[in-house]
Amino acid sequence: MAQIFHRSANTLSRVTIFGAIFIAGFVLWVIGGIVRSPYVTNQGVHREQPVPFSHQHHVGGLGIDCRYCHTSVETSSFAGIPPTSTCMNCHSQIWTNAEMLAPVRESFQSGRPIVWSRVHRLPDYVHFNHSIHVTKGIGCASCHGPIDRMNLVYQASPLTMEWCLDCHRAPEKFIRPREEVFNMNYVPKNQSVLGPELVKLYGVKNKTHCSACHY
Amino acid sequence: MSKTLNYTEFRSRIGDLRGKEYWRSLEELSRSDAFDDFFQDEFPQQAIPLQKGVGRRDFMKLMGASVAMAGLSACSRPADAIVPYVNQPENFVPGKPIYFASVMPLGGVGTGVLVESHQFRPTKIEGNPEHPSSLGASDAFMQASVLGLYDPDRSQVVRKMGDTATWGDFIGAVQPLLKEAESNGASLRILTQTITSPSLGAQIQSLLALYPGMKWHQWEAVSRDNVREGSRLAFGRYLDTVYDFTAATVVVSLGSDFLGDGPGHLRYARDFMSQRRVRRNTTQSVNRLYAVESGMSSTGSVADHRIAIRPSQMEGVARAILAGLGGGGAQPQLSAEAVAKVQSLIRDLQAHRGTAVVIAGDEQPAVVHALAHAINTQLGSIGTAVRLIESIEVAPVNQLASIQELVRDMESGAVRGLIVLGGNPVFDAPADLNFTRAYEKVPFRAHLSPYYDETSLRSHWHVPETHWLETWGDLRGHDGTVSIAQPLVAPLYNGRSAYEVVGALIGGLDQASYQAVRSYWFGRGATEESWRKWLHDGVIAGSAPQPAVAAASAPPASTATTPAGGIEIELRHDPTIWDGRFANNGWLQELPKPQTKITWDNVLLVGPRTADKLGFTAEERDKLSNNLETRFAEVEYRGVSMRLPIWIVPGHAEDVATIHFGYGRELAGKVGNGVGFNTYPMRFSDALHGGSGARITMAAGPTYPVACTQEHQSIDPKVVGERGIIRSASFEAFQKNPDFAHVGQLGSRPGEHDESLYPDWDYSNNHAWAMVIDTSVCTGCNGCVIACQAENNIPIVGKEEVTREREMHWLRIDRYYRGDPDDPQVFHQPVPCMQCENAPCEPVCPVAATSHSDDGLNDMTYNRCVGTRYCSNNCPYKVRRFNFFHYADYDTPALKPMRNPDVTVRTRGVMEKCTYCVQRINKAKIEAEREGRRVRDGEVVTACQQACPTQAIVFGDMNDKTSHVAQLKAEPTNYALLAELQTRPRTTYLANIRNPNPEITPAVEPDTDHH
Amino acid sequence: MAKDEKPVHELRPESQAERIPERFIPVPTIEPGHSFSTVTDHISTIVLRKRTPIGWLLGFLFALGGVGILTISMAVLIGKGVGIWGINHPVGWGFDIINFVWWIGIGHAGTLISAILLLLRQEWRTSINRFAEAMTLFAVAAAGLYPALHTGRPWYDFWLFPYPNTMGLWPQFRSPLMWDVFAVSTYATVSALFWYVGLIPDLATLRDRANKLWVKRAYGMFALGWRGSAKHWYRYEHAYLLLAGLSTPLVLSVHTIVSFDFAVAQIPGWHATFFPPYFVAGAVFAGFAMVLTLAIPARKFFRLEDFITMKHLENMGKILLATGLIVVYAYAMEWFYGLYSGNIFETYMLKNRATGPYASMYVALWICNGLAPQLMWFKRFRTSTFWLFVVAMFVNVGMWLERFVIIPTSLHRDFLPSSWGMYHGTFWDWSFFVGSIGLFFALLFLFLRFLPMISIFEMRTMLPEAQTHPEHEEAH
Amino acid sequence: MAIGKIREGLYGVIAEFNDPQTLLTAANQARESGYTSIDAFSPFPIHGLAEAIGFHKSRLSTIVLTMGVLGGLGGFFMCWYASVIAYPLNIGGKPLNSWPAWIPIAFECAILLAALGAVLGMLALNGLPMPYHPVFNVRRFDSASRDKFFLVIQARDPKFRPEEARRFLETLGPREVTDVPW
Repeated sequence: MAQIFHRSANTLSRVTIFGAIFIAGFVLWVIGGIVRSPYVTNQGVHREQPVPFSHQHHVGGLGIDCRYCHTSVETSSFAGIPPTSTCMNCHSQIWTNAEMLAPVRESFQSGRPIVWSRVHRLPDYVHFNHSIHVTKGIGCASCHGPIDRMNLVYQASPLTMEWCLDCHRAPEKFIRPREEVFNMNYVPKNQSVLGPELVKLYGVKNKTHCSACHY
Repeated sequence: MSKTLNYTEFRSRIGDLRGKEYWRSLEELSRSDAFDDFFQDEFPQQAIPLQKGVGRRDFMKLMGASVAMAGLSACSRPADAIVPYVNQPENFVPGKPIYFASVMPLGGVGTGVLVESHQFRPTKIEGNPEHPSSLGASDAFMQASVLGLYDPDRSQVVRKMGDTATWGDFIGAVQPLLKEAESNGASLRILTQTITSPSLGAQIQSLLALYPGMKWHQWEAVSRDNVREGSRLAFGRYLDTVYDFTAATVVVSLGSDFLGDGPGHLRYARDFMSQRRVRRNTTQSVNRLYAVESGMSSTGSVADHRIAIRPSQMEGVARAILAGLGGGGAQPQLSAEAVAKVQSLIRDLQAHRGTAVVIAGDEQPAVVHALAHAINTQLGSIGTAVRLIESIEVAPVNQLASIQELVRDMESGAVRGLIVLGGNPVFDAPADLNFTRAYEKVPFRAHLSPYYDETSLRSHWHVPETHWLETWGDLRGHDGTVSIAQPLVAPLYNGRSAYEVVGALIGGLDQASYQAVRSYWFGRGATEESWRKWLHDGVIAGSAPQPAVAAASAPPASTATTPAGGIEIELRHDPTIWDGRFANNGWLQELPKPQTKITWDNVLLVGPRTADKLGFTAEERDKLSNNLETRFAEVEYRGVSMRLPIWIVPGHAEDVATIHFGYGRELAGKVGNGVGFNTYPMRFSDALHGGSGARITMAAGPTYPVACTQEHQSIDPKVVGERGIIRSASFEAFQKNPDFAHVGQLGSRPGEHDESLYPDWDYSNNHAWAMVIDTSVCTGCNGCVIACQAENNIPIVGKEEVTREREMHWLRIDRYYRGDPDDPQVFHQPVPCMQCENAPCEPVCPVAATSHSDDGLNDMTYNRCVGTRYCSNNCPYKVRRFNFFHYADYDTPALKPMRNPDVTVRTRGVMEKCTYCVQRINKAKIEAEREGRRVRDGEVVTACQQACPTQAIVFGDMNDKTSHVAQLKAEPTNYALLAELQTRPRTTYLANIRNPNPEITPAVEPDTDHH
Repeated sequence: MAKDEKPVHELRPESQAERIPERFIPVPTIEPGHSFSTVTDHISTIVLRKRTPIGWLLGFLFALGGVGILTISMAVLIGKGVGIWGINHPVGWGFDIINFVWWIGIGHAGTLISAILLLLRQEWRTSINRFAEAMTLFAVAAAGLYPALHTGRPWYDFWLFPYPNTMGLWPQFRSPLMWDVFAVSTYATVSALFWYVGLIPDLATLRDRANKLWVKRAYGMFALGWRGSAKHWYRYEHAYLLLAGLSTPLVLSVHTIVSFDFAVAQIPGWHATFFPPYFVAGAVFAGFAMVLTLAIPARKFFRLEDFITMKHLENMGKILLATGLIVVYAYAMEWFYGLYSGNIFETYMLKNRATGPYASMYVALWICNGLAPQLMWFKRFRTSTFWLFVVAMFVNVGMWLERFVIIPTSLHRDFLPSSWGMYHGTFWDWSFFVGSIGLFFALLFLFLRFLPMISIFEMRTMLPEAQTHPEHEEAH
Repeated sequence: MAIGKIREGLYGVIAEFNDPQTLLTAANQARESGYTSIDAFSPFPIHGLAEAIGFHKSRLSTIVLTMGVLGGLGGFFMCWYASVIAYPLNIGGKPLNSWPAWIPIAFECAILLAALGAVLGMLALNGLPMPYHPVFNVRRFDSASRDKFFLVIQARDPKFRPEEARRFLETLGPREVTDVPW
C-alpha cells in the first residue's frame, strides 16, 4: 500500500485545525470592533454644514450660552435648532456682508430655511428628552463633548445603548450641580462624594427599564 | 376614461392661465407633497380599480421586508436634514404639542373638540370639556377625522368635466348663471346639507337676497325630518328638544339610540350614566331605562328592560303609553309579555312624573315624535328633564320635500344650474326620486366635495372641499351653543370651504372663510378679546337659544296604516361609516360595529327566530361562523331585490330585518371602493327608514366571508358564567349583598389569596399605574377603541386579514349575551392589556423584549422583539397583537405627518399591545420631575379614558390611596378577570349593575353563577 | 438494479473451514457464513461501486424537488412575513412548531439506538445504529429550520445567542425557548460528533478499499489517518462509551426541554406536569416508527437482509408497542388530570378536543397512536415487513396529529371566549412541511450513497471469527 | 515520535496475521520476550490487545469530567450573571436569580463540553489526525482495515535488532514479515 498523503500532510492538518479555530475567533473579535467603531456609530464624524458655524468661536470664544440658540432645551424633549432670525439678531449688526454668512442672509430674505445636516441622531424607537436630563444635572458636555472647542460639530459619544446605560446605571458618576449644566469647562472636584449627594438631592433614579426610553 | 397627464402637458395647460388665482394655487400645490403625487399617480380621474388597498399592502410587505433586511446590518447613516424655522412662531416650543379648540360637524351639528398639534400638524382629536355636547368626550367619528384630513385619496384639484382646471375657471364659468339668476326665477339652485352655522347661513341668505332667481335646497341622507315634523305636529313649529338626563329617573326610548348616536349623544351618555354609578354607599335609587326598539342599539344593549317590536308597532306602543298615562287603556298589538312590560312601564312612568322622559328615535315616524312630546307634556317633564329650544338650524325645512321639489324642477328643465355644496346626492338621495337622471338634465352642475365621488363624476364642475380641520367656521352644538372652528393646518389639498364658495358667488373671489366668520360675529358685537376668548374656550358662552315655551297639542289622529305584512325592513345609517361619507376612512371601516362586531361590511341583520323561519339553522350558523362565514339571503322589497349576507343578532325583533346604508361606494377612494353592499336602492322617499312587505329567502350558492372580530357562534353560556368573566346583579341584589361579585368559586377579591412562592416585587416607592373599568356604564360605543388607534399609530389590516383574525386594535370591547336569545341582556367589556404584575407573557420571551417597568407596567420593547409570538400564546387575555405582515403604511407620504411622534411605528414581525399610553405617563412624569413634585391624580389620562363619554375608564396611581382609581379598587364590586391565574392584573372591573323593574323581573338573590 | 454487485450468497466462502461452536455466536444479528472480508466488501461496495443505481437517482431527484419547494417557501417567507402561514391571534404557533417538535421527536430514536442500546449491550443495535444516527442528524437539521424561521424577524435570530453587544443586553434565560436553543444546538453537535467518531474506522476502510487516488484522498482526509492501532482502539472505545453515556441523559433532556415550551406556559392543554416523560416516550415512539419506515425499504433495496435481520425489525416492533402504550397512558392521564382537578379550563379544553371543531383530528390521533400499534402484540404482524411498515406509517401520521392537537387545538379556545378563533394551515404551511421532508430525504440519500450505512467495523466484531479466547493469557 | 521528519533507515519490522487470535497471542509473546515499543493493528477492536502490547490506562475520563464540570458551572454562571449582574430586569415578577430556570442550560452546557472533551481528547491522545504514517508504506497494510492483523516492533525499541526482530516474528506464525521503512 502506497502512502496517499505526503509527510507534510500531518503538519498541514494540525495547522489547518488550529488555524481555523484562531481565524473564527479573530473574525468575531473584528466584528465586535466594527459595531463599536465610528464607521457604525458616527462618533467623531464631522458633518459639512451649509454655513460653517463654529461653536468654538461662538461658545468658546464669545461665551454665548447654549440656551441662547437651543431655547427649548430646558422645557422640551427637543433642544431646538435656532431659526435664522436668531442668527440675524447679531449678524444684522456685525459681519453684515461676510461671504460666509451669505446663506443666512439669503434665508432671512427669501424666508427659505437653512437646511442643516443633522449630527446627533437617535433611532425612531428611542425617545430622548433633553429637559429632564438638564433638570437632573446632566451637563451638555457629558454627552455632546467639548462643544466649545469644536469648529464643526461632531458626535462626541458613540450613542450606543450600552453607552446610555453607563450613566443610567450610575448617574452619580456623571451628575453635576444644576448651575453647572451649561458650563462647558466644569471639572468636578470630588465626584465620588458630590455625585451621590446630588443624586439624593435631585431624586435621580437609575432608570434601566425598557419603557424609560423605548415606547 | 382616465387619461394620464405628463408634466409638459400640465405646463402647457397652466401656461396660458392668468391671474393671481393661478399663482396662488401653484404655490399651494408646490408646497404640498400631494403635488408630487399628482404627477406620479395616474391623473386622479377616479378610474382607480376596485381594489381594497390590499394589493398595495402586499407589495409594501415585500418592500418592508427588504428594508428590514437592510436594517440588520448597521451601516453608517447618511446625514439627514434638520430644518429650523426662519422666524419661529411665538409661544411655540419645538417638540411640544399645542392644543387648539375647534368644532367638528356631523349632520350639520357641531361637537367641540381640542386638537393636539405637533409642529402645527394635527395628530389627535379630543373632546372639548367646555363644550356642552362633548364635556371632553369624543366619539369614533371625531377620533377618525384626523385620518380623514390626511387621506391622500381626497380630491386635490378643481375639475372641469374631470380634467384639471382652476378655481378661477370655475368662478368664471358661474358668472353667466348668476347674471341669469339676477332676473328670471329659480333658474339657479344650491343644494346643501343641514346647516347650523350662523355665518354660513347669513352668507347664503345674503346670496339669495342678491340673486332672487336663486333657490336653496337641503338634503341630509341621515334624515331628521321626522324630528322636525314631529315637533311641528306637536307644537305647530320647528322646535328642537334637548334632554337633561341628570334630572331623569325613568327613561323610555322609543327606538332612540340617544346613548350612541345623534346630536348630543356624548353629552346624553355622560348625563345618563352619571345617574347609575353604583358605589359602596349608593343608597338613592339609580335611574331606569326602558328601550322599545327593533334592532339592537347601544341604548338597547344597556337598557334595564328592552321590548323588541316591529317598527310598525311603535306608534301603537306610544299611543298605549299616552293613553295609559291619561288613564285610558289602549292596548298595543303585542305579545302578552310585551304588553305586560308596557303596562308596568306605564306605571313606572306615572310613579315618576316630572322626572320621567320619553324620547323618540330619529327614524321613528313624525307622529311617534308628536306622541312622545305629548307624553312628556303629560308627565310634566318639559321644563325639567326635557328642554325645548328654537330650532338650531339656520333654515329648518322638510328636507325630503325640499329635494323632491328640486328633482321635480330638474326634470321639468326649470333648473339651469345646480351648485351642490357638500353631500353626495347622486349616491344617497331616495331611490325613487331617481336623482341622477334628473341631475344630468341640468345644463350646469357644480359639486363641492372632499372626494371626487359619485356626484362629482356626474357634475361639470368639481371643487375640492376643505376638511373641517382646514377651515374657519362656526357651528351650533346639539343645544344650540355656538363654537368657532379654527383651521389647524392650511388646506393640504388646496380645497375650498363652503364659506369660500358662497363668498365667491356673492362676489370677490378672495372671500376667505376667516373673513366670512369673523365679519359675521364682529357684526354682532364681537370684540378682539371676546373673539380671542371664544377661540380659546371653543365655545361662545351663552349662545345657546333660550328655552321655548310650548305645550304639545293633543295627539293627532292616528295615521297608522296597517302594515303590508311580510317581513319589515328597518333602514338605518351605518354605525361606523355613517351615510357613506366615511367609506374611505380605514379606521372607521375596520372599527367593529358596536353590536355585531362586524368590520368592512353591511349585512342583513335578523333575529334568531326569523333566521329559524328562513331555514338558516343554528347548527349551520355555528359551522359557518367558526370560519367567519355566512350565507346570502335574497331580499325582495318593493320591487327591489338584493342579495345580502345574513347575520343573526340576539334580541333583534322577530320578522324584522335591519339594513344599514352607506356601503357599496364606487368612488369613495382606494380604501372604500366596492366595500359592502349599496342598499340605498331600498330607500324610498315615502319610507326613508324602511317599511313592511319584504320577502326574504335564503339564497343558494357560495357563502360570504364576514370580517367579524368576535367569535359569535352560540358560546355555551356556562363557559362565560363559570369563568366569572362577567359578574352582574340587579341594584336591589347589590344592596342586599354588595359583595355579590365575590361569592362562589370566584370568591377571591384582587389581592386576596394570591400568595406566591416567590417574594413580591416592591412597587411601594414608585407609582403603581392601574385602571378600573366600570362595566355598568359602558355602552360599547367604540370611542375608546379608535381613540387608542389614533393615539398609538395602530395600523389597519384590511378585510382579508380581519377574517384571518389578525386585527390590530390594542383595545377591544368584548360583548357577551345572557339569557333568552330573543330578549338577552347585553354586556360590554372593554379589554385592554391587563398589565399583570405576574405577567405570563414576560418569562417566556427569549430576548427580554417584554419586561416590567419600575411602575409595574408591562413594557413591550418593539425594537428588541424578534417575533416568536410565545408571549401572545401565553397571554390568558389574548390582548397582544402581532404584525404578521408589514401593516404600518410606510409608503404613503401623506399619512406620515398624521402619526403620533411620541409612539414608535411598528414594523413587520414584532409584537405590540396596550401600553397604558406610556408616552403620556412619561410625559407627565417628566413634567412632574421638572417641577420637583409627584404626578398628581388625574394628570395622566389614557387615550381610551379621555375619549370615554361615560367615564367608564379610570386610570391612576394605586399607591396614592387618595386617587380615584385606588378608591374604586376598594369598591366591593371590583373584580379581576381570571384572577385565579395569579396574574395579578393592574386592570380590574366593576361588576355590572342594572336596575330592572321589580314588577317585571322580581329581584333574584344575587346570582352566584355570574352569567 | 446495479448488476456489478455480487449478491451476498455468492460472496460466501464455499468451505467453512474453522467451525465456531454455536455458543460463541451471541445472537443471530447477522446471517451465518459471513467473514471479515465479505462483510467489509459487501457494505463498502454499496458506497464504492462506480454505477449509481437508477433507483437512487430517481429518489434523490425527487427529494431535491422537495428542497426546491423549501427554498422557494423560505424566500417568500423572508420576503412577505410569517403572515403567509395560517397563524393568527389566538393561535400564534401552527405548523411551524408542530413540525419542529415532530422532527425533533423523530431524531430521538437514532441517539437512543446508538447510545442507550449500546450501554444496555444490545448488540442487535449494531447493524442499524449508523443508519439511525444519520437519521437523527438529518431530522434535527429539518427540525432546526422551524425555530429559526418561525420568528417574525428571522434576521435577528442571533439575538437568541448570548454574546456581548452594544445594547448591553442578554437573552432572557427564563424562557423555554432559550433552553431550546441550547438543547437543540447541543443535541445537534453531540449527535454529529457521535456519528462522525463512529465513522472514522469505516472511512479508513473506504480509504483502503477505494481505487481512484482522489477518492482515497477524500475518504483519507476524514479518516484522519486512522490505522487501527491497538492503543487507538483502546482510547477510541473508551471515548465512544463516554459519548454514549453523555448522549443518554442528553437525548432525554432534549425532548424534556421541548416539552417545557408547553408545560411551562399556562394554556390549558399545555400546562401539564407529565409532559416531559410523555414527550420523551412519544419521541422514541415516533423515532422508531421512522427508522422502520426507512430501514424496511432500504434493506430490500440494498439487499441487507443479512445484516438487518427480522430480529431487528421485530425488536423495533416491540419497542413501538411499549412506547406506544406509554403514549396512550399519557393521553389517558390528560383526561384524568382534567377531570379530577375540576379545573374548569382543563375540563373545557378536553371537551373541546373531543367534541370541538377539531374533534376529527383527535379521533384520528387515537386511531393512529392508540390502536394501530396494538397489532404489535402479535408475532404475525411483528415479523411481517408489510405490517410493520403500515403500522410505522400510522405512527408517523399519528405523532404529527398529536402535536397538532396539543398546539393549535389548545390555543384556539383558551380562557376568554371573546378571543376564541380557528386555525387552518395555508398553502405555505404545507409547502414548508413537504419541503422539510424533501430536505431530510435529500440528505439521507447522499448519506446512503457516499457513506457506509452499516458500521462495518462493528459488524466485524459481530462475526464468529472475531471471538478471541482469553485462555491464552492465563496460559502464560 | 516526531512526525513529518524524513528519517533514515527502518521504522520497524511488521508481521501480518490472518486472525485476531494469532495476533493476540503474538502480541503477548512479543511483550513477554521483552519488547517495549510494539504496536498492533486490527480492523476492529480486540479485547486485551492493548494490554497485550503493554498499554494500560487512558486519561480520557479525567478530561471529560473536568470539561463537564466546567461546562455546567459556566452555563449556570452565564445565566446568573446575565440576569442578576449584567442587566437586572423585572421579568413577570420573578426574582432576579430564578435559579431553577438556569438548570436546563447549565445541564446542556455540561453535556456539550464533556462530549467535545471526549472526542477531541481521544483524537489528541491518539495523535490524530496523522494522514502520513510509516506503516502505510507496508504493501499489504490496506487489509489492516479489512481482514488482516498486524504486529510491528519499532526500531526505537532498545532491544531492537532488525534480524532478531524478523526472526522472532517469523516464530509467531505470521502470513509474512516485512520491513517498515520510514
